[in-house]
Amino acid sequence: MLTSYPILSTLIWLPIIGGLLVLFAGRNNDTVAKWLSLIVAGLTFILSIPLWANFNYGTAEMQFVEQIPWIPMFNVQYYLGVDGLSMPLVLLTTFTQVLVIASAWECIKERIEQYMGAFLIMGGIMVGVFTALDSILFYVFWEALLIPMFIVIGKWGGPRRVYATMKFFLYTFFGSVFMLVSFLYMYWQSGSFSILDFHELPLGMTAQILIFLAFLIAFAVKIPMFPVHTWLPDAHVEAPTAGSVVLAAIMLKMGGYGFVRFSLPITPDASMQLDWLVIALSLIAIVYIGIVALVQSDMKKLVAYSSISHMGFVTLGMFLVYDIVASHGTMEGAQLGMEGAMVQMISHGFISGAMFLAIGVLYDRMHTREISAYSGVVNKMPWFVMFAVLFAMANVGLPGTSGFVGEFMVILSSFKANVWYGTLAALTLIIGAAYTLWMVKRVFFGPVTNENVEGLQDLNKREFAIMATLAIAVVALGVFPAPLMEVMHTSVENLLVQATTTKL
Amino acid sequence: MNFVIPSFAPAIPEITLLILASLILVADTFWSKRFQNATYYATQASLLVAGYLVLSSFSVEQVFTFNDSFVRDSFADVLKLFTVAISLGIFLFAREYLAQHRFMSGEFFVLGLFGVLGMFVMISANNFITMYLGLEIMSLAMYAMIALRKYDGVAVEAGMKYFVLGALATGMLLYGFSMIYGATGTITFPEMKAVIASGKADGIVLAFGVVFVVIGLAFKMGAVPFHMWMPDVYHGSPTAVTLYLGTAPKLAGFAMVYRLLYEAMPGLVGDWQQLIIIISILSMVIGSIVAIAQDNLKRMLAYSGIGHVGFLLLGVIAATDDGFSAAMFFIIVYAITGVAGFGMITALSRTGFEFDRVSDFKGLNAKNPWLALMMLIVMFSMAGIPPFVGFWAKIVVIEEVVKAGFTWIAVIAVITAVISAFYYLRVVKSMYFDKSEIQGPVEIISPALHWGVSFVAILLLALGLLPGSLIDLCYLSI
Amino acid sequence: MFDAIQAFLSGFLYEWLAITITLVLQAVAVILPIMLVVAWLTYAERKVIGYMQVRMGPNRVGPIGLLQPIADALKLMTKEVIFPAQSNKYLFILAPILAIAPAVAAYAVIPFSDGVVVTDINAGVLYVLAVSSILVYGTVVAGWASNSKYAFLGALRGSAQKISYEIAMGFALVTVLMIAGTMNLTEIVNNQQGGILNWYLLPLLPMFFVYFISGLAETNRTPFDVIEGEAEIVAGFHVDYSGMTFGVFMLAEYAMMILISFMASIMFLGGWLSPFEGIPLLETLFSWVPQLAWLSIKVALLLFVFLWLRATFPRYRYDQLMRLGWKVLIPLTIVWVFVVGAMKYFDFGPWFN
Amino acid sequence: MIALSDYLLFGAVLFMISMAGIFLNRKNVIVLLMSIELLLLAVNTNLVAFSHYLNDVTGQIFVFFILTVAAAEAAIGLAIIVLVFRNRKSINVDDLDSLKG
Amino acid sequence: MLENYLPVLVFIVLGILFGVGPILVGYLLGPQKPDAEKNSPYECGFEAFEDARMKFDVRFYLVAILFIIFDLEIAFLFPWAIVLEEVGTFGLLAMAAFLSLLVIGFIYEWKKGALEWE
Repeated sequence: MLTSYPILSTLIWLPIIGGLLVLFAGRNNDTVAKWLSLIVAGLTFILSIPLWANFNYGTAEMQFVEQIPWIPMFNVQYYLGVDGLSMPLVLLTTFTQVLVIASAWECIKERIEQYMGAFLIMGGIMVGVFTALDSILFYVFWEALLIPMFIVIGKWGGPRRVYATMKFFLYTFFGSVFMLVSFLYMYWQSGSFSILDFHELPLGMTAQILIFLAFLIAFAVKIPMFPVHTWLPDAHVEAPTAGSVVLAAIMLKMGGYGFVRFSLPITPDASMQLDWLVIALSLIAIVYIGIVALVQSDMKKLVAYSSISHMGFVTLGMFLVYDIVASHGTMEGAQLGMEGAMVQMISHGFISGAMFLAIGVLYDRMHTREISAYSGVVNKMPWFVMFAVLFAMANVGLPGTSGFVGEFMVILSSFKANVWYGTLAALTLIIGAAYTLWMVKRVFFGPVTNENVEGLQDLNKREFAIMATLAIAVVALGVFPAPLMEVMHTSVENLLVQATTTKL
Repeated sequence: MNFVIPSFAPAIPEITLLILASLILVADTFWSKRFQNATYYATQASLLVAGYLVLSSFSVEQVFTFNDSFVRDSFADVLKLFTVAISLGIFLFAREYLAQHRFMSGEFFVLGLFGVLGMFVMISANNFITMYLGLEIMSLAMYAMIALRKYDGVAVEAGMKYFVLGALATGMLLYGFSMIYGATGTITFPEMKAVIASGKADGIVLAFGVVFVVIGLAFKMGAVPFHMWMPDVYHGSPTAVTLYLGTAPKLAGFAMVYRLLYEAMPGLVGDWQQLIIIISILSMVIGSIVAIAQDNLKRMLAYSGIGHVGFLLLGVIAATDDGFSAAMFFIIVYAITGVAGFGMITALSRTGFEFDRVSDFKGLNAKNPWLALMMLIVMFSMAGIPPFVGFWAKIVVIEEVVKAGFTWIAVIAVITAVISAFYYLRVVKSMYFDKSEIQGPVEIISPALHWGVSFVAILLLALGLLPGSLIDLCYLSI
Repeated sequence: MFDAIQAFLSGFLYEWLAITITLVLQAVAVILPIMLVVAWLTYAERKVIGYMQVRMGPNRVGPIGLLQPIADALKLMTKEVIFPAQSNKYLFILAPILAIAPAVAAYAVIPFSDGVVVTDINAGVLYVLAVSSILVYGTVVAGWASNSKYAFLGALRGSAQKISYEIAMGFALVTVLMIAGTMNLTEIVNNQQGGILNWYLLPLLPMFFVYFISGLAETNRTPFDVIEGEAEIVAGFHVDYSGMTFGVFMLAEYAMMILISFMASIMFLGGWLSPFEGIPLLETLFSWVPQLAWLSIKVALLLFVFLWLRATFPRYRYDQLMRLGWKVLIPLTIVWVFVVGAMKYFDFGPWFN
Repeated sequence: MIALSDYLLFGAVLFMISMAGIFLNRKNVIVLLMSIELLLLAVNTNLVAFSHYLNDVTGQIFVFFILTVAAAEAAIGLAIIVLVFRNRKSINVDDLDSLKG
Repeated sequence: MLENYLPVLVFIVLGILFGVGPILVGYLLGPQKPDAEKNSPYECGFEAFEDARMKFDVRFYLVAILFIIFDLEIAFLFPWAIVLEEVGTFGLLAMAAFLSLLVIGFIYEWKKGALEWE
């Protein structure tokens, strides 16, 4: 059954309009602002479920397509649709929204209506990013997202928030403009801004390489990859909890999504030519950033670095395909890597979100994120620690949690490509375990040495509900990842074909 | 000699505007004592009349009159309509400012009206003389407007600077005109085009002429390296005048560029394109970098204006119909954004307090979140961040320059766009993240202004979401 | 006559030299009489005003004082020429020259009777107007060069006054040109042929007065002589001039008076035309009178009015003077331009055909 | 007969002088005004010369317009200079520096 | 045509000579005994207080500015008046429009008091 309403548009515009509504309705009334936001976010999530329910697994074609002319003069269209690659990300977004709104319930005191409104608007825009099939539309959503995020970090963030938010904004903006130029270049070549038309567009090698590099800058900043990652720890540390959650859980995925939607299909030959670059940067991220995470004293920063490290898996998994095809002549292993990368994106969305929420819970009570300020939290907050440890394990990649699935698939695949890749990637299991568990040990266990910790209250009902939901998601994905992979399967196959078919 | 009485019909809006402005000038001296706002309302009414006349005789084909010195086409009509619309906004904002700052004088409006007349003439010019006359009608009105506040030393100094450099620019332009006239033997644009195409004109003289014309244009538009006057003049002028300077004349300036470079000298693309490329790149770079160091918002917006001129010229570089259409769209959007930006400063300034420093905006969100939101829209639109219309403005000109094969210029353009985003963000930062240094609530002067500012800012958003028809309009009119 | 001289000279001289010498002779033939008139105009002025004020006027030097101007000239020549210490020497000398040179040069185009004119250029009116405008520089430069407050104030007032009235004068001339359709002075006169009614005096009567009043102001004559108002600013712009430098200013003033009278006669009073033209009896009766005589009579009459006004009118205050110029004369002339335009449109009277 | 190029050269010299006047002059604003007039004269020279050699009257008409407008411009310029003087008690170009930075 | 102007040149030269000549004569004939008192600028017998190039009423500027404008209008009227016959009714009307604008400016000046001296 196809839905009778334009489901994707609804998912985009409902939160945006709702957010504007919250801005006005909740001006002097926090309660209205909170509940209205929650209702909007919840409704959005509920409305997004049919996306999964009605999804056609058997095709790599775009589904739920909406297509109307937007700027006829330039052939820009309001063109939406999802396939197996983007649909899970849409769901992840709508799902996270609810948690984010709920998490801000009590900890934001100042101008809560703006805060809630900003997050709702962000939610709509992020759905837009994942569903846009017109490159200009995609770019509009991509950039528009910066505005609310800029405000959220700058206004409700920590002490160095202005620096962090400026850095965040300018880095991302800087990266994306090159993408815009390549869109314009391709429009000139093809006469269309449709991403699907770009997939078919034949391009010369030089053009491909330049476009690939432009995309690389844009997505590498967003994901973020090694040399351009420095905005992320700053932004994460200074952002309010919900901001960090959105950043880590969804915005980073936009970079990964960009690679599979743009780089690989549009510039397959350049990707093949330059895959060593991405792989090298990914491995550096996995190993080096993991080590950096080890020495962090701030919990949020630690999780931020761990995010970078984990996102390294995503890019690694995506670009292994060429080595595998080169050495084995088959795409089986490549499929594994690619799907692993996709799963890793979803699962990291849950896990990092959960980690940041957990840190947020502590921060709300203690107003510090220094690891050294905590000890023996388990004694005062047993429920909380139970969830937190679960998430930490997932972050490490313990079997049975979602973190395991993605990482395992990518590592397997990388062994297939090159033993050294595999070895280096596998190292992360050790490093990740080291920094995560060390933090767990120092924060949650041990004796209570601090009188502030002494006064900690365990989770209230709201927090419990959030944590529990996430825990279920993490475990469910860990033990039963098949539905997710089924959704992706056809699309990933199609993607691999596109990525390995030369355009020259 | 026999005189053929020309057809006045195409110039009816200009003629009407001239008559009305003259009448208001005289009437103002009679009624200004008793009815303070009479001139204001009369001015707005005149603009509406002029707008109606343009609209009611909207012309899709080229009509020439006055011995081919005046042309009426859809390009002219569209630009005129926007000139009128933008001027309406300018005067709306300016009135409150003038009242607050105690220099409510009918001259401001009358001069403004004459300036609009000059813009109309420029837009419709079809030969050098008409172009020159229009330019001067506009410029002279503006010189006077800047120095209108007689006892304000800074404003007068700004007027002086603008006058000297404006006159210099005009001189350069004229020098170029004389060369081109000498080489082609005509001052009428279509004939000039034909003569140049026939290859009969002396190439060296023409090249000289083109160089001077481009320099003159660059001066008038405030493009680097002829931009020195812009920050000083924008800064020194009373904000209401800055509002005027920074918006509507840009449309006319663009019309001048179009008529001169494209309608008259398309055959010399090779000569002027290189110059424009250099000017454009320099403008974008200087405009974006130097603005960072400015604390005065008007100064900052002046540099931003310089940068925007650089972007505008991207469309000119393309030297195609589409390129100029893109530039036209860009400049219309810029003018609207300018009205919103300067209008915001105008709206917030009070007696004895200009509200034109970036630091004055600190904590605006805490005091008046609605206005802060509006200003945020304006700033992001100027920065070219979607979904605001400024983004489309930038993207169309960049698209045209890419199409023309200058992808590397597009890359420079987007990098400067990123740099310039920094200083727009500074304003947003001040409003949202900083604590106010000024005690007391932010008063907006009147509901009319409040709604005016809101209308323009929301227009930026609305056009950003649905830019299609405006883009179509611009592309169909050239 | 001059053609004969030229022909004679070119017999043994270079062509250009012959032409130049002839021209110089012509010029001298024009300028010398004018200068003599100037000299005795000063005498006449004192006599006329004297009689109007019931006193004798000069009567010692020569019979009834007729040689007085010569005595005056000799006196001025033997006086010391003082250069004030703080003055700008070059400008100080330049000022009187700037005053006299245009007053003399303007006579190059004045026709004294039909065909008797040094050069009959077709932009005669324009030339006279242009040259006489230079006069104002004499005033300004004199006031500036003296570096004295009185002189400076006098110069400022003088220049403001002159340029103000020059506008009215210009407009008045325009109305003449509108009827005449030419700027050639000879043609202007010839266009007035056909009796006194054909003179431009009638349709342009107000303009005649405007022109004459402006002429008074241009030459700083009473009642518009605030520029040298001795009660306030002593002798105005030439307070620091003495001896012959002062004398040159005087020469210039009187030469200008005569020029104004010539122009007014030519443009409004039919120049050398007889007033009895077209009147059956009188025309023949006076046909023996040479054209030059008619013109001279007209000029003399106007000059007499100059003197008469001086004797009868008190001096205007400066604000009154400016008001008269800007608020009466200029509006009047503008209106009259419209009136003449209308006359032209309706081919009114004998003046338009 | 004077060649066209001589006129143009003359115009160019006038142009250069006026440029020098504008950019080198640091003392007096009035000189700026005069330089601008000179610039327009250079233009007029060019136009009249071209007009003569092209046997086309348009150039001279143009000159008429330029002269008129130049006068209006000078009027406004003078007015502004008067205002500057009243506010600053000086018309020194270097004193016009309150608008820096 | 241009030779018509040669006499004009001669007259100008003569005019200048008429200025220079008498001054020269006066200079030669008159005594030369300058002294400080005699050479001081006339100041009603007092010492000069200050520089004579003083500030003066701004109205003089105003007059100058107005003069520029009006004189130019006249410059336009001259050629027009000469060819009135040829330009016909259209020429008349065009100039009427032109003058009307001038009149409007004039009324404005008047009402604004630019023509008031006191």
